[in-house]
Amino acid sequence: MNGKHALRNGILWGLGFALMIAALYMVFIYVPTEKHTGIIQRIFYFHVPVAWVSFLAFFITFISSILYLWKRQTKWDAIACASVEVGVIFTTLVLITGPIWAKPVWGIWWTWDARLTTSLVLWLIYIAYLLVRSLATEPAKGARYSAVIGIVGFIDVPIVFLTVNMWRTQHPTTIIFEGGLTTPMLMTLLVCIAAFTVLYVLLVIQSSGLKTMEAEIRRLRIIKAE
Amino acid sequence: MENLGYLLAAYTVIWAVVFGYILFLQRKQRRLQRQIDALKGSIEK
Amino acid sequence: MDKDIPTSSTWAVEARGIEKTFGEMRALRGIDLTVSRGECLVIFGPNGAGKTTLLKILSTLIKPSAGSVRLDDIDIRDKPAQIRRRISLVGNQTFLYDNLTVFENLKFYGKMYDVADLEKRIREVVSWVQLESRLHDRAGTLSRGLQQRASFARAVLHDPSILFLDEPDVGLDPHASAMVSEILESINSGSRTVVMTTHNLEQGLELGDSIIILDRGRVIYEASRQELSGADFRQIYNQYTETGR
Amino acid sequence: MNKAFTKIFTIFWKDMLTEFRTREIIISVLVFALLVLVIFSFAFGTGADMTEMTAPGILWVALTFGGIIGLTRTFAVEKENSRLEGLMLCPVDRAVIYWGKLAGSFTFMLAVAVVVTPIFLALFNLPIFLPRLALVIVLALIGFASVGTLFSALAVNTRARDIMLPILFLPVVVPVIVSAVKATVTVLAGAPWGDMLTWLQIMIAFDIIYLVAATLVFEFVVEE
Repeated sequence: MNGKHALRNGILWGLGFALMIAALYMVFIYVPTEKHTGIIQRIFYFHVPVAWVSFLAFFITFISSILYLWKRQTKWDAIACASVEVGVIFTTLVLITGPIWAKPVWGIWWTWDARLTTSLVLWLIYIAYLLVRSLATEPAKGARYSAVIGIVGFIDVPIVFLTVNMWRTQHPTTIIFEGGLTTPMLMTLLVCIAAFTVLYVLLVIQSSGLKTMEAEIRRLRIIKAE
Repeated sequence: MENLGYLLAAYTVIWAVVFGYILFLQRKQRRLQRQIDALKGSIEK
Repeated sequence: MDKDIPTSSTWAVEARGIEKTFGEMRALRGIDLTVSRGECLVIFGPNGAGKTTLLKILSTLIKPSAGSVRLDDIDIRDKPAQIRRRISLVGNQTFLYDNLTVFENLKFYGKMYDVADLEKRIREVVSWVQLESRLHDRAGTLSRGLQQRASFARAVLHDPSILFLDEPDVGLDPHASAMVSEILESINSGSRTVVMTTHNLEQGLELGDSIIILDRGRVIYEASRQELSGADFRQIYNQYTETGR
Repeated sequence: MNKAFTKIFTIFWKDMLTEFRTREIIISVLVFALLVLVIFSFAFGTGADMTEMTAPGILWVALTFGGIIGLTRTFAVEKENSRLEGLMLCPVDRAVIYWGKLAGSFTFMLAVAVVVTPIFLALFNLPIFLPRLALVIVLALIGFASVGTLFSALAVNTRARDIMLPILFLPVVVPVIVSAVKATVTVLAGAPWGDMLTWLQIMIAFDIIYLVAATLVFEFVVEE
């Protein structure tokens, strides 16, 4: 880590911290309670940004995977893999907070709604991504194979979403936004999305940095073996 | 207010997992840094 | 088949700075080698020296981590299909399908290489390896030695100008080995360039126009046939591969 | 272009010929698919009301899991005796190898479906001759083969290769399975064409997208 990186990371951490505090303040104090579903609706302000980040993460993986296969620079592989790691963690959170939200509102834990089901399918695809990486016979092969999965897995997203939407149509948004999205609600949502996006960027920087360190260790081990 | 428990549960899970992950990354970073230092040290000798 | 070999370079095989790393293992650490057209290069070296990896890189099967390979003066990254048409590889695996007959195997590979007048060509190569009587037997029922001969037939089917042989007589009984030696002696005839690896010092010395010894991913010794005449190569080999071990 | 087709057919025919000799893929997949059919019928019952809802599901579970067994073999065969290296040495575009293997796995799955489906229809006392069902099966199996051939080549180079293929394959083909089941429901209910159009469209879109995508990325899976 050189000075420039340290400065950038410092600014990002500061920004992320400030945004998170602002988000917490807005969610719990600033924004008025929604009339129809009550206090539980406040899960919305974190559930939606977490879901957004998980899609963003897999999109970034898709782009980095293409760039890796094209340019063959390890940094793209490191970003793709780090992004999947963060994406899987956030998808897990979507799959946990979704039912916690659904239970008090609809009285059921799980609903086969398009968004939740797509998240579940994505979770399974990217778990497979991480498995292939760890089970590849050689790191270079693992990088190539996971890039392929990062590409063919992501183009499945719209098809899965469309299919599930046709299969079981149950739209939670109509229930949440019966009164429409008021300005304070929208402001709160946007701040939360910004906060989680910065958190995502920070986590990817941190995690891809570890991949670079692992590569460095491999390099040093080779030198040592000489 | 009866759903406060669910709300708290959801937030607790999110923060627990995120902090857990950050902690995991930092411990791993420290471990890898130690390995790098050890390797560099043994190469210089 | 296009036979027009560009003549701007005299090298049939030209490798520069070949490196290959598998994970934490450096299989090859900077290999430079050249083979003139029509010559035979023999690569010796102990197990794990990187011989097979080198042959796979030269024959386009593996991409090197660094360095470049030119075959018949074409960079193998530029026109892989054109390159593959000119080369062939006999490995210690035969690439044959056990449940197809020798004939069907040859027909399959012949079609993949667009061999003209295929059936006639199959008869030619089969008589060259003296396998006529077993032509319609399934490859899986053949002994290791016979399979290796079928593998040679497969390799020369499209009349490659460069042939890579990876320990062609490993695991063969003495009789089959002698048969393979005979084939090897005739394979280099004409303008065909051969690069082969072997453990068999006598055979390698007999066939090679030049030889190199590979150890732990490096060329540690190279000489032409003239330079070697009269020298005790076994002593040289042992001396080079055992120093520093 | 013409040459590419000849070579795709050459690879395809080589796989057919091998299979005629041993019948190891078709027979094992067929037995497995029939077993799934029977076991699931026991598990869910075959009452008239059950038939309408669960029968299509049972058929597609049988064809999906049978397909996985067949796809596992697609590249396992080439891995033995390093034959994949022999194929890779051939002066053909890597996409040609993909399409050749794809044609083979599609044909094997289709052959199994041709036997399993009438048996399934008979077991559930449904009409045997259903041309619309044939269309659904063909579209779904193209989807299976397009993704399955790519992942089969990928899985043979990992440790735990037998389990890797289903783990990769199943989540990606979720849209095909859902559409195939839904389309089969409409066929068996005798509903008009319009009702199954959506599902056919999804499968066609899936097939085209994955045939193109897999053709483009296949070389990155087989190169070393």
